[in-house]
Amino acid sequence: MNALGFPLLSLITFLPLAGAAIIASVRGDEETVARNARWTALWTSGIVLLLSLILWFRFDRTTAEFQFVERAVWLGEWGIGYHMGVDGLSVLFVLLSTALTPICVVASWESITARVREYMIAFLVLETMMVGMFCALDFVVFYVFFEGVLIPMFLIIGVWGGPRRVYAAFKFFLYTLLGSVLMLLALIWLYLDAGTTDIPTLIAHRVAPAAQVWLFLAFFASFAVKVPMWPLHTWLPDAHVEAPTAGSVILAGVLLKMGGYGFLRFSLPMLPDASAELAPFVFALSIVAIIYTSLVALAQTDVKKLIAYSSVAHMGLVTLGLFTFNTQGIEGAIFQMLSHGIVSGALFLVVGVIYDRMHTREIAAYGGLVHRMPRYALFFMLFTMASVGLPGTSGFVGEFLAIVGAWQVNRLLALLAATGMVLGAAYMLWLYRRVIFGLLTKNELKHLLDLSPREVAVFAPLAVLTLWMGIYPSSFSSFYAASVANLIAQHQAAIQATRQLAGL
Amino acid sequence: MIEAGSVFFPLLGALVAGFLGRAIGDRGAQVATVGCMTLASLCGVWLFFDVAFAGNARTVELGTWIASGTLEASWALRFDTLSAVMVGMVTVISTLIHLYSVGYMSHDRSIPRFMAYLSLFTFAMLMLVTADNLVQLFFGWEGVGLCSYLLIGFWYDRESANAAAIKAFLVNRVGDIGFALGIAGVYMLTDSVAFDAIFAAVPALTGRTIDVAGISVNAVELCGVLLFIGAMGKSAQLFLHTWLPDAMEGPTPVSALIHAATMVTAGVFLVARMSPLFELAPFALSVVTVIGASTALFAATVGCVQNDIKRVIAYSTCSQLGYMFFAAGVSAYPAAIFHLFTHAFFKALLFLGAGSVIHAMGDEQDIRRMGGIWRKVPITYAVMWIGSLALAGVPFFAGYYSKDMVLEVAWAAGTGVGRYAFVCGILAAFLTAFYSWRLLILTFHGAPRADAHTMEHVHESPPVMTVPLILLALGAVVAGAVFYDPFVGHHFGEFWREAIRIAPGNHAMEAAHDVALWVKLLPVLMGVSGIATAYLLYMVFPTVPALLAERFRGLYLFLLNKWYFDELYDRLFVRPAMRLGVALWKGGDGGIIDRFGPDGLAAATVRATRAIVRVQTGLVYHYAFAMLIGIVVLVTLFATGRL
Amino acid sequence: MESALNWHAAIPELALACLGMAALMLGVFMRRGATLAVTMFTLASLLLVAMLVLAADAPVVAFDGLFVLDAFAVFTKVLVLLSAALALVLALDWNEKEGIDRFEYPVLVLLATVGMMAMVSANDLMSLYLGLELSSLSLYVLAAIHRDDLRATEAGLKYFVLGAVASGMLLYGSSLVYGFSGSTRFAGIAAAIEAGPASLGLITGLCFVAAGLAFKVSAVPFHMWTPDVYEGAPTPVTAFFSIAPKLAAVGLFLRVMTGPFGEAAGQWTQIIVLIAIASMLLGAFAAIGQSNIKRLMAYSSIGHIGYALIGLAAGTEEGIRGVLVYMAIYIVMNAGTFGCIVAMRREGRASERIEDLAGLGATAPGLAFALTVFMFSMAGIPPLAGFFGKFYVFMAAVQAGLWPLAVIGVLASVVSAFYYLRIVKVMYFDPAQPAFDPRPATVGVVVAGTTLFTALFALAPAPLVAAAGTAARALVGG
Amino acid sequence: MVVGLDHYLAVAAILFTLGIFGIFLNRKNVIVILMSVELMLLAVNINLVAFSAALGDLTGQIFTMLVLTVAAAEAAIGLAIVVVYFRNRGSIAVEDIRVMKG
Amino acid sequence: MIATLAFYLFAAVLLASATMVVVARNPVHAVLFLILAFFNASALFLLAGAEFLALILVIVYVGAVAVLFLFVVMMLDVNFAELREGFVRYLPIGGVIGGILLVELLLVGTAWTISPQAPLLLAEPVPEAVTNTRALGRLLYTDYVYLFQAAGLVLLVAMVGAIVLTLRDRPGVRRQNVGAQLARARDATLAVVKVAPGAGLTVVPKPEPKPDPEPVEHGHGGHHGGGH
Repeated sequence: MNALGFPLLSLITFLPLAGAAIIASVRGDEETVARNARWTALWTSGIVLLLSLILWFRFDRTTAEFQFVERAVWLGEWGIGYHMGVDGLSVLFVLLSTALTPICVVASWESITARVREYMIAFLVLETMMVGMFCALDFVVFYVFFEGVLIPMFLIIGVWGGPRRVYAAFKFFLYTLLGSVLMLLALIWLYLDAGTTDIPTLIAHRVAPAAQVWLFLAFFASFAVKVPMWPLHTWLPDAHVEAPTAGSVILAGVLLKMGGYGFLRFSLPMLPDASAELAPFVFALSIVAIIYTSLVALAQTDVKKLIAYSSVAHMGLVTLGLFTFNTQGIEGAIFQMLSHGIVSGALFLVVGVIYDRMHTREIAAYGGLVHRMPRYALFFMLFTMASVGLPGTSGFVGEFLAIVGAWQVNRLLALLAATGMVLGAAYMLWLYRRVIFGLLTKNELKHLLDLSPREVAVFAPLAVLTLWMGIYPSSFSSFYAASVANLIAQHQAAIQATRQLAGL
Repeated sequence: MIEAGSVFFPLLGALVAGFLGRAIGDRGAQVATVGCMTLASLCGVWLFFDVAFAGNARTVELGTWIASGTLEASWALRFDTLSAVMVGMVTVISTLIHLYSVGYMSHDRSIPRFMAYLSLFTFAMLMLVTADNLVQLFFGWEGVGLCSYLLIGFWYDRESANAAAIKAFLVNRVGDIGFALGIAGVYMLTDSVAFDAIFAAVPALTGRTIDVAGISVNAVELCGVLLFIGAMGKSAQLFLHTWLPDAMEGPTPVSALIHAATMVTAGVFLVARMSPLFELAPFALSVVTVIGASTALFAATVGCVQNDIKRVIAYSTCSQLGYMFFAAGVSAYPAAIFHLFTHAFFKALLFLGAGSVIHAMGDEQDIRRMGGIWRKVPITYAVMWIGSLALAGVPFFAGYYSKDMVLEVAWAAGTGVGRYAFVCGILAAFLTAFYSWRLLILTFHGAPRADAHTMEHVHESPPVMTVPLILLALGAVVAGAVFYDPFVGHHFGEFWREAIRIAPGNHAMEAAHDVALWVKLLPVLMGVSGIATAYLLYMVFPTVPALLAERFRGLYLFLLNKWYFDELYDRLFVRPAMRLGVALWKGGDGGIIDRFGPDGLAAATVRATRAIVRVQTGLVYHYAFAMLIGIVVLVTLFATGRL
Repeated sequence: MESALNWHAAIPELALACLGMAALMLGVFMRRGATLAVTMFTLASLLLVAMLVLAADAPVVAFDGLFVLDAFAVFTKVLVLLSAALALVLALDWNEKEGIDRFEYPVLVLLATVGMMAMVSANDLMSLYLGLELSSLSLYVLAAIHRDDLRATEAGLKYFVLGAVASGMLLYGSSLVYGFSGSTRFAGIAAAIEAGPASLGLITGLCFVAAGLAFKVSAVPFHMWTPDVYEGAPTPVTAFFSIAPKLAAVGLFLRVMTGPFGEAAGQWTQIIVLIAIASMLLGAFAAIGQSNIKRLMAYSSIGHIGYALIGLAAGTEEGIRGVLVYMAIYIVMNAGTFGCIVAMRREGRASERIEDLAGLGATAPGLAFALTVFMFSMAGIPPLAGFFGKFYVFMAAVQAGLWPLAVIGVLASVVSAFYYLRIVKVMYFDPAQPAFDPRPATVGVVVAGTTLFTALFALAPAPLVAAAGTAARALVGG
Repeated sequence: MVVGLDHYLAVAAILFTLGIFGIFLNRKNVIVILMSVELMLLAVNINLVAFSAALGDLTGQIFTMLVLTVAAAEAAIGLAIVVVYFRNRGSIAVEDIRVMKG
Repeated sequence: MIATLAFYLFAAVLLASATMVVVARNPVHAVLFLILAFFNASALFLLAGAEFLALILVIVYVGAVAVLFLFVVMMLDVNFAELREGFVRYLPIGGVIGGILLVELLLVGTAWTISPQAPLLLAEPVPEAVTNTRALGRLLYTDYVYLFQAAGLVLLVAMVGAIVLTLRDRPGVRRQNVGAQLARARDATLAVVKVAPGAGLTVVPKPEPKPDPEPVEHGHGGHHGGGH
């Protein structure tokens, strides 16, 4: 087992399912069921969060080794087994998932009134899938969770989503499925090549450089859709816009990270040669993503869509950073993912607040909200600034490090990536201005109420995290520093080995 | 503790006023912020003397901020002479402006918010100047940008204020790209972002080249230029200056504090701070000089025709920043900082004076609708005179010392760009004096052009506003004379110590003391003649300006419209960006990616489905026929496969 | 060649046949409640025989080489028996409500099952043929058993006509194989092929046999009967069709292709690849436009057969194992799905349109959940069981280097996900329709059981995989 | 056997093809299709018998017997289905059998 | 020689009548041609030395199956049908495909080679000095008893299937219930009535008929009622 003496990761992963089972077993009239579902979901996700905090405290930050490892026989197949564990690359994502889920539950407290039971079940199942995916140390287990996410998310978008939810849900599902099935083939190939799907073993396994390119493309198909990278991003605005608020939060907060995490966990360490070879291609797409989607965001008239496009741009920086193969680039990318998880999640919650009140996402329908909702304006400003990448907020650290990383690879790259700083500020500030500032002229806005205590409770932890990550990022980066260093060292060794082979 | 106090008292004030503002009320917020600022300025002044004069330079480490590999940026408070000068100046001026704001903003709806912003700004500015690494400097840099944004857009009901705020932020961000890349570049060269390590490593880097888009360029030069681009944004230098005049949408104390005395000078501070690097980058320095000199002249030309009292001063600020830059550009960083220092006093004074005028005139800012009020606002009138005299470089006022020094070093540098800077500076000096007196005369003298109602209510500001004015006026009078010797005197090196490093070959500072007499006299002459010209045109022959404007209409409009920079940028960047955004959205995402991607595939699938389903006719013989075809194909494949 | 009779190897078949006749007698002589009694008797018989099968010691070759009982046969037979039992349970209530609750129904199911067992144990072209016909004839009758229903009889007619043609092809092929190899025993055929380059006659015979078998598994282009028969036949019959005979036919297909024709694998691999690709694509595309859920399931089953054939195309032990795992899971999912379809009755009438499911998520959350599980599972989304089936066949394909097949397979699975999702969409996203009639307990049990299996398979996939592995090893040798 | 095996096979092949033709070129009624199936089975039987004779092996003849048995059973069931269909539809014209399609 | 000639004759007639089965407009004619085809095939069997099968073909096929066809054709009273345009329309493509198949099959038939292994693989070589019928019988009831039983099951299925599909109980059909008849007591059927003189026969009270002890069940009550 592990140092703790009990299977912590499995517990964190599967406890939400127990909660879901409890919710499913509740009988009674609709009101009772709904109330029970809410509270059970909150308690479950809260307990999971508390349990996951053990990771925060007991995680050994000095090593790149996997920790809290659990193993069990699973498929009966040689080389495929139930294997869980976290290292610096994944532990924070686990925490991100467990932290966002209770927030989502609270955020949905009043805004979801129909089929509350199913909604909460879907969220708890989603939590299991997310956490499991980040904990998985077996590729098949990973894949199971990775794909499994689609099911609850599809339902969340489709059942509780906006008017075009069907289109959005299908697009989301099929798009991401299309990507991941190709990864499945690559996974199988890798299994047959290495004789195992155990991730630590696979990382140590050397794949022939010729095959790496194909595998890389197959992985890429999956992760690039998830990230999403341009031009595979078009599902994202639709899905985000139509999903209910909490769905958007998870989507932006965790699901997009799955792609980046995938690159980090699989593409980079397992396919070092192909990653290096195709890095320019990834760079090109990332740069296009940053500039293109920022420009598109500028043209949006829908609040959520704007934020959705901004996610694409921010994630462009992540992919850019990941493929720089230097400490700053990769650490920046990881930090950017974490930060984006918090900040874009918060921004969707911010949108959700006014959507709950006004039931429109048209920017033009708002204006001058600061007059009625000063507290709201404050939070919105904070998250806007974090999104813009203002130093002192979490958004800056990742963005800055990624640019520093990019600079070391290519100056032009860094310059183009940095244009996102301007464009990002442009669309976010313009959005803020149109929604919050100005005169409060619209009658229907004149009776808006400021944030309720429940809503403040939703935003406060996110705000604290945003500032904490911005002011003292070391408490986060210390988790992954060793792992990233290890990753880079291995990468360089692998490249070196290939060069030597080629030289011979 | 003093060190931390000088920086963090403003933050404390900001937090108290910002979060408890509702609880403690307007008065509470004012007391809290002004109180905190006073404490900070006491610390700041003490530090100024302790560090700059007593030579106790030190760095206080507060903790790690960003650590990624060898990139380690800590939260630290670095006090060397340069920081100490800035800290002292910033805290003092900020305190005065806080105090002034109590009066100026007394009728505003959200006083706590304003005070909080001001204090927050001060905190960010102090973080900037006390940074011991580039990243923390960037933190302060962006922090002041944020506060600038918040304060420009303070009156968020106003569309123009919002637009100006965003503009300020975005233009600054353009510069920040340069800054951020500059940091990246410096880090890559020196493997560190901390100043000491950078400065230690830089000398070894001479001649190192770096590949940029296939072109090999000198690495240090590149970093220098990039950092200077950042400075250009913050200090509103030519091409990135457009935000500054618009920033006057903010309340006047903001203009005084941020857009005159402190924030906009951060660029100059940056160049001075990075002097060890710039000293190894002669090309970058030339760029600094040329841009600075051009800005000085350009802004002065525009300032001559503006009608908004604050905009005139804003262009003046722009122009003076140009002076500072070209001084820095010729390696005379002490001269630049000296001018920065004195400028802070008299420009803050001018702005606050203008604020007092605006206050008196009932929020009127157009000097064409002022005039004839000098008797009613004697203190304001007096301090405006003092400020203008200092600005024009009239002897023995603060500006005289610093501006002359700047022009002398430009000449003394002996380089081509130095000469260019000198010429621009001299011309700008003339224009500066001209527009300053144009402003004074139009504002205070002549026949009243405001309506009677306004005129009736013109009154002197309350003491809470005039006291800071007077104190600043004092500074504007004496700051030059008092600090000339330590800052730029013969032994300036003992004052600045390690804070500023000048390469042995660059001797503009020393040479400035020995320039020809005409070089020393010319600026004064130009200033006086500028004043005279203004007096003639606006006092003696008040009809002439209009005639001139009519006669040289093209030039007039060109100047009035600020060389059409805004329009140019609008055409070049803003509108294309929006159009491109829409095009990429509708055309790129919708028209191409979705149309040929998911939606196209879906449609193709549906078409394929229809075609396939049509085969399923329901007729048995069709089914049997399909089987027949199947078997024939199978057999044929097998049979031919064997051949 | 074994000369011993070894008749004990066929005890399960014999027992089932005798029990079938007993059931027939029971039905004839009982007056009241005959149907229920016979059904129960039949169910008991099926389960008993399943135990007998499990108890039998394999491998045995019996009846002078006509019959073989090996691990593969055991695996397949047990599944066939179980799926027949599931289908019977589903029929209980439905038949009564539709007025076709005749005691011959379970008897025919039982006899068909005997035929299927004979099929998977066939070790000779003749026993193959007889087993096939025994099951087919029963199935023709079952398809038309709702004899007053035009669509049911049309289904029976179409099935019969095309089935007869297919068995004609199979026979013609068998005759050629016999003629050119000199034997009808699988071992003999294999020996003949091994001995030298297979003659044109043998190959043509192989083609015809393959075509006949492809018809039974409803692989493209011999699939045309499937949608019409699935749609027209009474729902429990369709349920039966989609599981037990499918499995038996696949088992037979596997045995024939790897056994007697195993040496000619180089010849037929490409053919199977083509058939598999065509089946996957057709299954994926044609189902999209359907509005009748049974018809949709027909196309879905065609697609699934395409996936299963991937494993055969690989031809390896892993491939066969993949097919068996796939089929086992497929059976459970399909039984469950048809359980849901059987439960689709509104105001006493069966509804089959997909739109009738609208709002099921609100009116019958349990049923909707179950159907959702099945749909996602069929789409191959982990962690549901369907994923593992796909995983194993794709693993075999990749191992065999059949990249085009694998790639087209996964892409087709994405397309097919679309229509599975559509059903989920109708149930959850669309406004609710009136609730369905309360579903009988029997259907509830089947649906619940299959749902649990499908949803929780991921927890312990090893036993099934191991059993399938043993079966596959028995077929293609270690 | 007096004539070569190939002759028998040729006859069977033609007969088989005729049977298949009968199925998909027939538009008249289903019974003719059933008869075509019988022709196909007959072709098979000829094949089997011919092979049996050529090989000197009785298996083919046993097989033929089985085919005959099954064919009879098949005919019975087929005709029964045709009869019930006729009762429902009032026609057994092949082109009328298309309630279900698509 | 004669045998060869006979082969060609029978084969020609066989194929001709088979063609007629397919193209005949009258289904009755088609059935008759089918019978003719069976006869000729039987003759070919004889030529190949399979006497038993030849006779079985005639007896089983002609006697039972073909007659069944005839029976159904007549029962269903199928109209004469025109060759619809479909025939002509599909003839070319159908002809091409069918032609290819035929060519391939003929190729198989003419270019055939029996596997060299074949003689070794023969399961049941034709035994010497035993009649065809006896040889077949010996095989069928020994080694191939499994197939024999299976064939029996097939026939059982056919029987059950045909019955279940076509047998109908017409409600209201009166059936003889032997048991009921025998169980009838005298009292239940006869009533001795004393008729009062002069009262006439107008008021004869009928005995209440007893309820049918075994009401005819719907569905399958009649399988044992005879008729099959």
